[in-house]
Order: sequence, then structure tokens, then C-alpha cells
Amino acid sequence: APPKGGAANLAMIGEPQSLDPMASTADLVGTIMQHVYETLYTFDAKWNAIPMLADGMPKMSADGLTYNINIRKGVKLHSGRDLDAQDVVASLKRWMDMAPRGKSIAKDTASLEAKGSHTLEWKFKVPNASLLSQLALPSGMAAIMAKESIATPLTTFVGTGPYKFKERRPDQFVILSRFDTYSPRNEAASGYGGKREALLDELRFTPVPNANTRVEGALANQFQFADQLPAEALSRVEKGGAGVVPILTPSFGFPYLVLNTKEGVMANQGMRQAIQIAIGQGEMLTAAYGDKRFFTVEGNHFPQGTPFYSTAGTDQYNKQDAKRAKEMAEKAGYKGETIRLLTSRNFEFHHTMVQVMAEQLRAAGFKPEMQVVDWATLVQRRGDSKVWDIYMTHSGQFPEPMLSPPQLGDGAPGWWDTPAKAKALGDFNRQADPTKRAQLWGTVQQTVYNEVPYINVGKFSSLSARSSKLEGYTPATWPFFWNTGLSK
Amino acid sequence: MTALLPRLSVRNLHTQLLHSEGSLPLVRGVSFELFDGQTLALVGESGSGKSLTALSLMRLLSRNARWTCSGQALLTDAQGQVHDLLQVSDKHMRHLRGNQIAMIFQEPMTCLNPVLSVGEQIAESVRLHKGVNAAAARAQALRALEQVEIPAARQRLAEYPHQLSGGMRQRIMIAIAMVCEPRVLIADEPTTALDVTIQAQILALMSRLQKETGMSMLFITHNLGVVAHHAERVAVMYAGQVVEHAQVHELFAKPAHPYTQGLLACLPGRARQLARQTGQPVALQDIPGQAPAMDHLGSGCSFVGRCSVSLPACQHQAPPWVGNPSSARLCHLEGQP
Amino acid sequence: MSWASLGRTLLGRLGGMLVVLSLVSVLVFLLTRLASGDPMALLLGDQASLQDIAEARQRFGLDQSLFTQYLLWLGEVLKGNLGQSIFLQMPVSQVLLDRAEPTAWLAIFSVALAMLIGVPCGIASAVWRGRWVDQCVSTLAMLGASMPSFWMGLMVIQLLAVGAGWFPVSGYGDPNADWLTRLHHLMLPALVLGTLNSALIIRFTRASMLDILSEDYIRTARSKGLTESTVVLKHALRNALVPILTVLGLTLALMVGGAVVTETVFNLPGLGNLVVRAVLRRDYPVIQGALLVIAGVYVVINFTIDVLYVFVDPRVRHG
Amino acid sequence: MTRPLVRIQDLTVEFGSGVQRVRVVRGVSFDIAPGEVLGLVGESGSGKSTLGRALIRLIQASAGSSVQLDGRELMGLSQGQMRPLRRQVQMVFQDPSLNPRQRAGDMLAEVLSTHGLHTGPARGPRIADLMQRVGLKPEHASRYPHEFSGGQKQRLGIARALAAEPRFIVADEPLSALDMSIQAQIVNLLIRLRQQLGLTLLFISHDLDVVQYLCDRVVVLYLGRVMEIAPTAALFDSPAHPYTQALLAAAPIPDPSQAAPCVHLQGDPPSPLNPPSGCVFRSRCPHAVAACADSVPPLTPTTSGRLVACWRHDELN
Amino acid sequence: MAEWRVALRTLFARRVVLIALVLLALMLLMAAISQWVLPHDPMTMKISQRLRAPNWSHWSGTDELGRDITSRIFYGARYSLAIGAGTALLAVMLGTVLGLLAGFFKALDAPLMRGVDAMMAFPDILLGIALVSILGASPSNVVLALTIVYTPRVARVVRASTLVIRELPYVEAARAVGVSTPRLLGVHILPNLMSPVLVQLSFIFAYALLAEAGLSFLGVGVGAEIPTWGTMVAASTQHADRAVWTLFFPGMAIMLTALSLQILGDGVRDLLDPRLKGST
Ligand SMILES: Nc1ncnc2c1ncn2[C@@H]1O[C@H](COP(=O)(O)OP(=O)(O)OP(=O)(O)O)[C@@H](O)[C@H]1O
Ligand SMILES: Nc1ncnc2c1ncn2[C@@H]1O[C@H](COP(=O)(O)OP(=O)(O)OP(=O)(O)O)[C@@H](O)[C@H]1O
Ligand SMILES: [Mg+2]
Ligand SMILES: [Mg+2]
Repeated sequence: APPKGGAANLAMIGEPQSLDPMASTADLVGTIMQHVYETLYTFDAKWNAIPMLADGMPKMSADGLTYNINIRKGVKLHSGRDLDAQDVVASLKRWMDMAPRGKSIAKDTASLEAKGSHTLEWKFKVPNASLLSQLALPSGMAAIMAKESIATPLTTFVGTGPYKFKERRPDQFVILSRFDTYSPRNEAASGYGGKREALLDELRFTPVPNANTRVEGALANQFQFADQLPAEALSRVEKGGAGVVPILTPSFGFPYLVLNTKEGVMANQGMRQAIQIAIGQGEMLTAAYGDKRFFTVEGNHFPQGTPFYSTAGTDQYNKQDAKRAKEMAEKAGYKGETIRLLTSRNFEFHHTMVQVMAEQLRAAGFKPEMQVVDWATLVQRRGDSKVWDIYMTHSGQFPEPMLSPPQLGDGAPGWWDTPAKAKALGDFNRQADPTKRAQLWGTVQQTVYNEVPYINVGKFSSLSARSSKLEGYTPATWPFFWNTGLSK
Repeated sequence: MTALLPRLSVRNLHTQLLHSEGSLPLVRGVSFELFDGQTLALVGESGSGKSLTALSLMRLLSRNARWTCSGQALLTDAQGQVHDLLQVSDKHMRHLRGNQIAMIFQEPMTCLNPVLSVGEQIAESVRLHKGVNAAAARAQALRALEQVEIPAARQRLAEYPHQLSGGMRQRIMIAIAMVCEPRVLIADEPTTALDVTIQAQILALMSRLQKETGMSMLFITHNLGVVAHHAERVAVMYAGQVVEHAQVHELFAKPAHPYTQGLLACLPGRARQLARQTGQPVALQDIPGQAPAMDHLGSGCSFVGRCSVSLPACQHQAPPWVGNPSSARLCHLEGQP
Repeated sequence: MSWASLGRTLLGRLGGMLVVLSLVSVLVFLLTRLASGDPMALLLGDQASLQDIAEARQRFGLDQSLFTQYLLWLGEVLKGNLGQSIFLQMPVSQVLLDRAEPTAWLAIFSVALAMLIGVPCGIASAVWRGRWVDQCVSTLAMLGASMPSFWMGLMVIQLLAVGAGWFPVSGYGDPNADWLTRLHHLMLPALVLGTLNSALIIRFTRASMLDILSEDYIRTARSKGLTESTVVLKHALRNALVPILTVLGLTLALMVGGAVVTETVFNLPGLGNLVVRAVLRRDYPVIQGALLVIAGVYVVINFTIDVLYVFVDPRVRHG
Repeated sequence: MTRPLVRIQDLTVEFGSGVQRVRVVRGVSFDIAPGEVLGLVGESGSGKSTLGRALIRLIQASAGSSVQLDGRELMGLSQGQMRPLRRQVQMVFQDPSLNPRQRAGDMLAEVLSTHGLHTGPARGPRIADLMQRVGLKPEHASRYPHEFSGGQKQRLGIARALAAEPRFIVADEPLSALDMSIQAQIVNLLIRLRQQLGLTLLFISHDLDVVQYLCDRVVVLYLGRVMEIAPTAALFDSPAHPYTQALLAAAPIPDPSQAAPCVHLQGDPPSPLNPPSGCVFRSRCPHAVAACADSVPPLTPTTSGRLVACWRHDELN
Repeated sequence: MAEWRVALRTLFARRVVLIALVLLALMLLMAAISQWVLPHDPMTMKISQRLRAPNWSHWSGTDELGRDITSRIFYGARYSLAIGAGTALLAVMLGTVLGLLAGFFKALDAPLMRGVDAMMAFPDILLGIALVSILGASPSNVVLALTIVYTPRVARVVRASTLVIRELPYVEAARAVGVSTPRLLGVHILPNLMSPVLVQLSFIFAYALLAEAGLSFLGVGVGAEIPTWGTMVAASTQHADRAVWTLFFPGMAIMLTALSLQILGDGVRDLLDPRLKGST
């Protein structure tokens, strides 16, 4: 086992938006705060939701509308007190109040109450198949916190995690220190679940927005862990000697293009389909990542071997057929209007892919116009249906379709809202049986390929690097550092 | 008159400005002798090379341009040793400058360092040349200030140039030049920037100091009134050359060179005098035209274009010196015109 | 008259300074608020709905009119309260204070380095104007002023930090690092900034020395028989002190916020870096506070220089 | 006596404000008759140029001042109202007063077009005529100022003043930047123009020699106040005011056989910031008594059209 | 005429100035004719050719999209030079007008100059960032933003010169003649302060080039797919460790151009230096 003690410098991609895991859905917030706060359920190595603070899986009523969840006894909060059902209810209510995912759960919730000191009862109006995944997700986390610490904004961070919050100096570091009386589970560690043990005395999350600097710092052994390195850095990290170890996580996430179905040229479904035919995702990914190990050109939204793997509609993927696209556009009544491509430079790969795409569209006779703004502006602008036609973004590759992209839900930019969508997703979400649900996903995916509210570009891997001294590290979408130690 | 030793003897001084396309002769064969206790006035119009002559002797020509100097400038110091100012090493020259030969400049407003106190500016020269300590140097500086008749001298030592009036500053300049009791003082238009009443004060002061110390003075000016009263001998410059040497009385009574004659005729005072003598109004005489550009000098006399009595020879032949050493002119004309 | 009128002059300057500062406050506010982009959208993350964002805007008072927001902000500023960072959830003054240290040290080191390089080089190139020394120094100075600073920073990192391994690549050391470590982290950025800024100082020193060396009083000094070094170092340099002081203050003031690019390249947690990040995440209170402080420091340094003139230049002291 | 062309009454000019306020010209009054050449002399800083500039409204005089041109008051006029009158009053400046980027001909044309004179085809010949009148070749019209010598530049300055066909010219030290031989050329030119055009001239100078030669009457200024006004011959023969006496005595006469100038005045002129009370000259006056400090001596007429401002004038003469 | 010839000869006499001029002329020429002579199309992507080291076909290698860097540098020159020149011209024009007004009309002086002071209190890159974020990323907006950044500097220089020139005798002489105020400003003052302005022009040109690169680096540059040198360098920082040529060559283009401009500016300044006048 890795030794105990020491402090690790962890180079992250930026400053956390907040330390309140409910206030922001940003991954970085979850990555850091999952060490402080725990959730009722979490994911194991195979992306199954397994209990964390919950004692076991929920007891569900026959109609699937009532959940009874028992909470583990004797779990210590950072304040020293034992966790009870009141804390959990208060926390979940806050989550349903603040966090976007929580809000959508709240819409379906009839009531949530503590039943006794360690049990809670959750009643729903409609069945919700994705509940446990939603509760397990570290981003926009349904974090369980001490009820007396609950405030908006949070000023103290009292959770149950293996680390407690020590200090934050903006743009310099967030320091977490070991929680000595942490109450671990007994199961063997798997993914985020099972036994957690804080081996390192201190975790120092250091924001290093410049990717190159993260690379250099990792190579110089200044950081024990460096998150999300550019693909170009792989060969250098590999050659970096014994000191650094690259961590390649395949199918880490997927870039996607959102099309404006509400206003403008893209409101026309025929046009959207034409665009889909015109672009070549393979070329876009190659341009953005270069190294083949970094991306997968495939139209299935979920990787092979996972429950939601389906090839429905993928014959529309990576066509790059300029001639057919031109015909389709003509048929859809395209008259050379400019197609506004909104993208930001904050993620270099967005920018690169949109550049390539613009070329492809041009080749197919479209008139694309790139609007490169900074991320803050993009996020603002995409809320206004008048000012864009297509924008580029990306998401983590999550195990549950409803976690991402938001266009599958209601009201997200793009404003996809058609009878076909309502039908496909309605069926999908009402189905509680996992196998049937997996089949139903094929229909949703087909609908997406038919109506083109968004275009999945493919999958990309992530590259991180750790010092070879950092032992026991398990690659994860939201990197965590329990069970991880520094060898001498 | 007793046979005097020349204190400073300048022979055939040539100063040329070097530039990318060659050189421009600005001082062309200037020679003169400066005797002990005497004042030689150097007069001539603007641009005739008066200042350049002085700066060449001091080896203080502007460093923004490149120059060559040739000729001889023999300075006899207080110990009787002779130095050729144009040949000695830089180090030696620094030793002579301020010590044996000093200079005061035209613009009292800009010639003093604005950020050093008056006392320091005088005393540093003493420390350098007399090798005395700071206190002694200050004492000497104080004495120098008293010598130039500055009221409340002790208090002035600590003041800065901008606190003083123009006349006062020129006195400071004189104090700086005189503090090491040089044998030769070059004064380049020391009063041109001053009012007449102040000018009279400064000139009186300089005469007094000269009498007291017995130094020799090269006095550069274009004010003929000043020349008349403060110089023994005069050298008239035109286009980089001395065109006439004369005793001051002689010069005013019988100007020999046509240029000098023209110059004197220009003076309204003389025209008035003449009018008074003859009893009828006299128009001002003027010299037509203007001095030639130094880069367009022909081989003949440089004054030929403006001369009313020029001969054919003047066009192409350099004029010879006419007359005796104490009174001579550079002219083709024979005898008195 | 001197002290009284001096006081009046300074008082006048002080008044001017206040006018400038209030203009600065308006500018600062306009600059931040006219920018597109929404801090709330960033704060809430990618999954937040438009509805969430609108609610958050209301919570932070961003839905009020610009003018109201300005008045509210100004009122707080006058009370000494720069507000609360949207993104960092702490008082802006606290954030600024945290960042002041690296920036201050960086500014001091790089200005010192720039001076050490710039002043002697500037003097040398003025004294030997037109000679090879001058040609070399001038060309080098201009080369310095022609390099994009991040370009030089990246190059230096590749060479001295990654290649030779003499310096840390980035950052400001561990949270509880001692000052030696800090110094070590500051050396490369200070080297970059110092070299680049020395270009300005060389140029400035050279120009003012050239001016001064052709002054009449330099000829007077030479006519006393002083050695060339005394003439240059005592008579000329003293006079050049005033312009050099000006450029020193200017560089220092500019460095406070102007090291933006270098701080970003080296990931130094300084003020410039803060502003860039705050701009990118539209953290209005921080942008406003930081810009106000940076501009304020600039104005105050300029004022201080004016006051310092009094001690350096007798003409001002007695005039 | 004919009506004066220019009448100055109580002309006062101030610069600065607050404690820094300087009164550079104080209550100056005099007349200039048509065709007269009036000399204005005085030490540097005594306010000669300021007076000249205030006279033609280049700077604003203080309230209460009055300048009449041919009976017409100039002081209340706006700059717009003043512009047509500028045709009648012109100024010649000390060299260099030429725009280095304007050709000589353009400069003259500018004056003509400003006042709408000699429009159309008449303009070219007029410019040539002006150039010739001041002794320049007409073909020089296309030259830039730096292509002229000092004397020629001054001629151009005079040509510019003449172009407007003025009745009155203020010449502010037009000779001081010139060499002696060139000075004579310009003086002769001025005399010739005066004879030909009947110009009235205010001639500012500190060269007493030239003033004596050129002017009909002389005004002596000291620290912004008039000390003495007298016909030239009278002034130079028997200066009445102690200051005038000192001034004349200090000027060296270019003749070694004459007596060397003697030093009448000690010390420097006082600062205009805090002038002496009473008679401004008393701090340097060899004849000053305690009473001189009490009040300002008025300019009183004495013999033969002479005005003197001195309390002790009667005693001393 | 002769004046100009002498001036040019003096300018060319310094070899560095000559070299700088030749370099600038070459840049301009390439920018002008690039589309006909370049070996590769600057915009065509060849993903299979990405990040190739310099070779015979690609003298400066290729970038992350497989585009030829040499071609892009020359093609980008027109944007970079246009941004630099546009900024310099606009800033000089605006600054000249402001400075002239402030220097000439006493009533305007205080208000205008306080505003200028306030603007100058912001470090230029910060002001640039803020302005580009307001205006949005595009070449014209970068020009606009940088113009706003540099105008106050010009205004200060021009004001100082105006204050001096306003008091010069020939301006007074023109007033005495009755010349109208606009003509006074346009004919007598403006042409005579052009020399410092000319020097400013070339310096601001250089600064604008650098500032554009800095803004791009910080992610607020001209944006889009416009190949300015700044965006090229900024994009290359991602690959600098593996493909240093993507950083090196555009950076050199910026540096050499900025250097040439500054040498030129210095040359012009020296030329106008009265201390050197005596030697001509
Ligand atoms: N530093 C210099 N560089 C170039 N030319 C110079 C320099 N100094 C003087 N000259 C030229 O040398 C000539 C003589 O100048 P000098 O200063 O000796 O004249 P001067 O007789 O002293 O005139 P002034 O009475 O105006 O002082 C002039 O034509 C002048 O233009
Ligand atoms: N614009 C101004 N602002 C402030 N003071 C001024 C101004 N112009 C002139 N003065 C002051 O007014 C006084 C008189 O100046 P003026 O130029 O009229 O004197 P002057 O008699 O013409 O002297 P000079 O013979 O030197 O030309 C001087 O003390 C001068 O400093
Ligand atoms: Mg001279
Ligand atoms: Mg005057």
C-alpha cells in the first residue's frame, strides 16, 4: 500500500468557480469538493451507482414512486457530530433548490422527509430512472453537508469526506487536509466507491490555466498531478523519464455542436440534416487532437461495451459528402445565408474543430461565418436565439444519457422541442427497467440523428500526468486522491 | 612700449568640420598673439568663426560633430613653460584648462549647472587644480565670489543658479573662470545677453580683475562700442579668416580693410557724428549682400562679392597680408584706399 | 514664498489627482459593464438553465440599471468597501491584498534589474554616441522592445527552466514556501520583464543624457578641466536624474498592472493575472476593484514622483 | 497738433493669477501722431514687447485700458471684430517669425486673402511688388524660410506687415537678431518705406544708437512704467530722468577717443513680482530719497514736449 | 526638394535604417502580392500534414491544421500590418486632433487632459483586454481598441508640441495678420508638429503589432480564423514544446517588423534632431 503522509501539488485547469458544489455544475468544483463532501450514492469502476453514505440500494415501492433510503450509522461529520437523516434531507432540499439537476428532480418530487434518525422517504410524481446516477454525479453534486453549515453562500464546508477544507487562496491553491476521524466503508475500493482512505496529509489544488505550463510543471516534477494536458504533450510526457507517468483515459468526453432549432437558417430541419452530411467528424478530431490515441471516430453516443451502446442513425455520421449536402441544402431552400458558428478560444480544440468544420461547410457551398468570442460571452450569447446558428461545446462522457447534453432536457440553448423528441425521451425516462431502457436509447439516438438538434463529433480521451511517486492513483473522470500516497 | 612676451601665440589655426562628403573649413589660418595683461578683441559678424577659434584653442569643440584642428597655439604658463594647446595630451590639456587658460561663455542662463550649488561649481575647480581640501576650496570660492562683487557672498555659496539674476550669473561664471587665476581668459561675448546697464557693470568688473591679476584676455564680441573701450588690440574676422589686425585707436581712426571700413560706416552713431560735423543728414552706409556660405568659398578674397573697391585679382587670387605685424590687412589693395 | 507656493502647487496636483481618480472610477465601471458575457452563466456551470442564470443575476443585483449599479458601487468604494467577488466568494480587498505581494516583488525586482541594465547602458550609448557601443546598445534595446513578452517568456522557460532546470517553470512556490523559494520563482519573470523594460530605460536615459551632454553647462564643466568621468557622472547624471526618476516611476507604475502577460505565462498569482482571469470570468467586482487600485497606484506614483522632484531638482524646490 | 493716430491711455497688462500675478505694464499712456516714428526703449523685461502686443490685441489688456486707433476704441472689440482692423495695424517681429513650412509667396498670399486684397490675377503681381519693395527678388517667392539669410527673413517679415497696407506698424526689436552690416540695410529700408508710404511706426529696441538715428520721439520704460517721453534730440542731449541718464551713460560709444561708459547703476532691476513702492526706479536710483517710496510720480510735462515721471525732477535739473 | 533629398540621404546613411526599410518594404511587398506567389494556399488545411517540421516544401513547417506557416506568415502580414498601420494612423489622427485642441484652446486643456490622464492610468494591455471584451473580437475592433489605448499617448505628445508652437513668433505673427483660427491650426501649427507625430506613428505601429499578439495570447485577440501573426503565435503556444517552429517563425516576423519600425522611428527622430543639423 502507498505510504501515509506528505502533501501533493495538483495542477488543475483553473480556479474553481466556487467551493459550493451545488452552486456550480462545473466539473472542477466537483473534482475538488468530492474530497470534502460525499453523496448518498456513487459510481463504481463500471459506472454502476453504488451506495456511499446510503447503507444500501433504496427500497422502492412497487409503482416505482416511493424510495426509502437508509443512511449509514456512525458517519462522522467534519464538525465531529454524527451524520443523521436531518442533515441529508436538508442537504438534498438545498440541492433541489439550487443545482440545475436538483431542480429537475424537484419538479418530479412529491415529498422528501426524514423517517426516523437514519431513514428518509422520497416520493415522486413520476418514475425517474436516472435518480441514482443524478445523486451520484460529482458535478452539481448532491453533496451531503451538516445542516447547521447550510447557508447561501456557504461559508464553512462541513462534510463527511476523507478530507476537510483548510484554505483557499484564489488563483493560487485550495488546500484540503486529512480528516482524521473519517468513517470509511468496508467494501473494497472500486471506482469512486468502496473504502476511502486519506493517505496524503494535504491536497493542494493549484489552478494552472495554461496547459503548457501544466505540462512543463509536471515534467519538472513541480506537480504530482497535472490534469487535462494537451494531446501534443503525450510524447513529451512519455519521454519525460521515470519521473512522470502519463494517464490516458479513453472516451473521456465528447465534443458536440448545438444547432439552433428555433430561429435562423438552422430552424429548418432539412438544413440541419444537410449540415450533418457536410461535416467530417474524423477530420475535425484529427485536427484537434492529432494522435490517434486521443480520439475515437464513432457515431454511437456511448462506447461499445456500455449499456447504452447503439448504432442507430450512425450511418449519418462522418459523411463529409459535399455533393449530397449541397443537394440537400438546395432542397431545403438554402439561399446562401451566412451560418453563424459561435465558438470560443478558451478551449483550443473547439476553435480548431470549428475552423475545420467551416472549411468543410464552405466546400459544400455553405457560407459559414466564425464568431470567436471568449467563453463567458459564448455562454451568454447562446442564450439568445437571434445571434447564432451553431455553437461548439463539449461534455464529459457520463454513464447516464440524461446527464448530458442538456439539449435532451427542456429549455437548453438550441430549444429542441418536437413531438418526436417528447415521445422518444418520454418513453425513455419513464422506463425503470435498465435493459429496456438501454434499448429505448436507440430510439432517442435515432431521433437525434434524424432531427439533428446537436451533432456528436466523436469521443476524446484525456491525458493527465502524475508523478511516478504518486502511488495508488486510479484514473477517473473527476480525479480523486484518496487511497493515493506519495512514496519517498 | 616694452617688448612683451606673447602669453598666447596662435599660428595658422585651421579648424575643419568633417562630414560624410568631406570637410568644411570654418577657421582658416587664424594667427594672433596675446600679450601679458592685454586684451585682444576678436570681432566679426555672426558665423565668421570667432567662437570656433576660441573653442579650438580650448579643445572644447562640440562632440556632436567631428573636427580636425591644425596649427600651433603656444601658451606660456605662469612658470614660463610653453605648451602647444593643439598638441598636448588630453590629460595635460585638462590640467591646463581652468588652471592656466579659462573661458567664459555668452549665455549666463544656460552655462551654469542647474542642480549644483554655486559654491560647489566654483570650488570643484579649486579642488581639482590646487589639490586643496573641501574646506579650503570653499574658502577660496567665497573669496572668488567677493572678488566679483556679489553681495552676501557667503549666503550665495549655497544657492542655485536659477535663484540668481542674469548679471549675477555672469559674475558667477567669471568667478568660476578666475578662481584658479589663469594667465589667459577667453571671453566669448560675455555681455551680449545682458542689458546695457548690467553690461557696463560686468565690463568694469572684468577690467578691474584684469588689472589686479595681470592676465591676458581674448575678448570676443561684435559690439564695437565695447571694443573701443575695453581692448588694446583688435583682430577682425570675416568668413573664417582674420582680415585685419590693428591697435584699437588705429582701427577706429583708419580702418584698413574694406570690410572693417564698411562695418564702421554702418554704425548709426558715426553717421550721426558725421552729420553733425558736416551739418547735413547722412544716410546709413551699409554693406550690400551677405557673408558667403563657408562651403561655397572661391579661391579669391572671401569679401569680394560685397566689396565696393575690388580689383580683378580679388576674384581668383588669395589676398596677401599688407602692412606691419601690429597693423595689417588681408587685401589686394595697395596703400590706403 | 517657496514652501507656501510649493504647498499650493502640490495641493493643486492633489486636486488634479482626485479628478483623474474619479474619471478612472467611471471608466472602470463602464469598461467592465459594457463587456459582453455573463458571470452568472460561468459561475453556474454548463448545465445551468437560462432560468437559473436569470435568477442568479437578480441575486447579485446585476439586473438593475447601470447607473444605479454605479452609484451603489461608488458609495461602497467611498466607504472603503470594494465589494465581494462573484467568483471567489470573498471580499475583493482580500483578493487584491493576496495578489499584491507577488506583483510588488516582481515589480521591484524587474525595475531594479531594468535600472541596473538600462541606466549604465543608456549613459554609455549617449557618451559614445554613434560609435559601436551605441549601435550595439541601441539595437539591443530596440530588440528588447520588439519582442512579444510572452514569446520571450516561453522561450526562456524552454531554455532555463525546462532545458537547464535552473528555475521552477511557473507559480509562486508552495503555500508556505520561504522567501528564498519565492525569490527563486520570481527570478525568471523578473528577468523577462527586467530585460524588456530596460529597453525603455536605455532609450530614455540615452535621450536625456544626449540632451544634457549638449547643454552649455557641460561645456562649462569641461572648461574647468574636469575629467570626462566627472563631467558625465557628476554634472550630466545629476541632471538626468529627474527624467530617469520619471521613467522609473512610470515603469514601476506600469508594472503593477502591466505584467499581465508575464504573470500569465509564469502563472504568477499577481494582480495582472487576477485581472485577466477576472475579465475572462466576468467577475465584475474584482475587475472594478483591481483596475481602480492599479490605476490608483499609477496616479499615486506619479504624484509621488512630482513630490520627489522637489527633493531632486533645486529648480522646483525654490521655484 | 493733428489728431493722434494711436492714443494709449492707462494701458495695464497682467499675467498669471493669485500670488503669481505680475503687472508687466502699468498705466502707460502716450500718443503717436500720424507719420511719426516713436521709439520704445527700456531694459529687458521692462514690458516693451508686452506693451506692443497688447496694443494690437495679441494679448488681452486689463480692464480700464484704452487704445484708440484713429479715434476708434480697440479694447472692447471681439477677436472677430478686430480681424478687419488688423489690416490697419501690423507688427514686425524679431527674427525668426516665419513659418518654416510656408513658402514666402504663400505667406504673403495668406495676408492678402485674409483681408480680401488684390484677388484674382492681381495677386501675383502684388506679391512680386511687395517682394521688390523690401529688396527681395520676386522669384524668391517660392522659397522656404530656411533658404533665406537672416536679413532677408527680416525683409520678408516687413513685407508681410506691408501686405495688409497698414497705417501703423509695431516693430518689436526687428534688428536685434541681425549683424551690424545687415542692421544698416534694414534701418535704411524702414526709413525708405516710411518716406514712401507715410507709415506710422512704434519702434521697440534696446539699441539706443539706432533709436537715436531713426526715431522722432522716445518713450523710456522701466518695470512697466513710463519714465520719460521726449523728442529724440532732447532726450539724447539732456536726459531728464535719472534712469534715462544712467541708460545713456552705460551705452558704450564705438569710439575709443570718447570717454568710457561709467557705471551709474548698481545692482539688478527688481522683480516685477514685487516691485518697489512709489517710484519703481527708486531702488537703483542714485538720487532716491525716502519720499520717493511714498507714491508713484506722475508723468509731468516739462520743457519742449517732454514728459518726466520723477519726484525730484525740478530739484535735480 | 533639396531638403528632402538631403534628409533621405541622411536617413539612408545609417546602414541599420536602410536594412530596416528594406525589410519593411519586403514585408509590404509580400503582403501585397502573396496570393500570387505563395507556394501553398495559406488557408487550406491538410490534416495529414499537421505539425511538420521545416522542410523543402514547407520552409517554416506546418501548423496544427497542416497549413504552411511561411505562406501564412506572408498572408497574415496583410492583416497584421493592416492592424498595426490602422491603429497607428487612427491613433495619430485622433490624438493629433485632441492634442491640438487641448494645446491650443486653454479652456479645453484641463478637461481633455484629465481624461487622457485617466486613460493613461491603465496599463495598455489591460485597457486593450477590457476594450476588446466590450467590442468583441474582430480585426476592426482590435484596431479600435488599440486606437483608444494609444490615442492618449499621441494626444499628450501633440499637446506638448502645440503648447510650444502656439507661443512661437510665427504663430503670433500669423495672428497679428488676422489669420483665422482654423487656418492657424491647420496651416501654421499642424504641419510644424508633424515630425514628433511621424516618430510616434512608427512606434505605435510597432506597439500595436506587439499588443495584438499579446491580446491574442491572452485569448482576446482578433479571433476567428484570421491569420494574424498574433493569432499564429497564440495558437502555437499549445504546440510549442513539440513544434517550436510554430512559435518561432511568426514570433520572428513580429519581432523583425517591430524592430524595423522602431529603427525607422529612431532614424527619423535622429534626422529631426537639431543637434545633428549642423553636420549637414
Ligand atoms: N557644432 C557645429 N557643427 C557644425 N557647424 C558649426 C558648429 N559650430 C559652429 N559651426 C559653424 O561654424 C561657423 C562659425 O561659427 P562660430 O560659432 O565660430 O561663429 P561666431 O563667429 O562665433 O558667430 P556668433 O557671433 O554668431 O557667435 C558657422 O558657420 C557655424 O554654422
Ligand atoms: N505670457 C507671459 N506670461 C507670464 N509672464 C510674461 C509673459 N510674457 C512676458 N512675461 C513677463 O513680462 C515681463 C515683460 O516681458 P516683455 O517681453 O514685455 O519684456 P521686454 O521689455 O520686451 O523684454 P526684452 O527686451 O527682453 O524683449 C517679463 O518679466 C516677462 O517674464
Ligand atoms: Mg559665437
Ligand atoms: Mg521683448
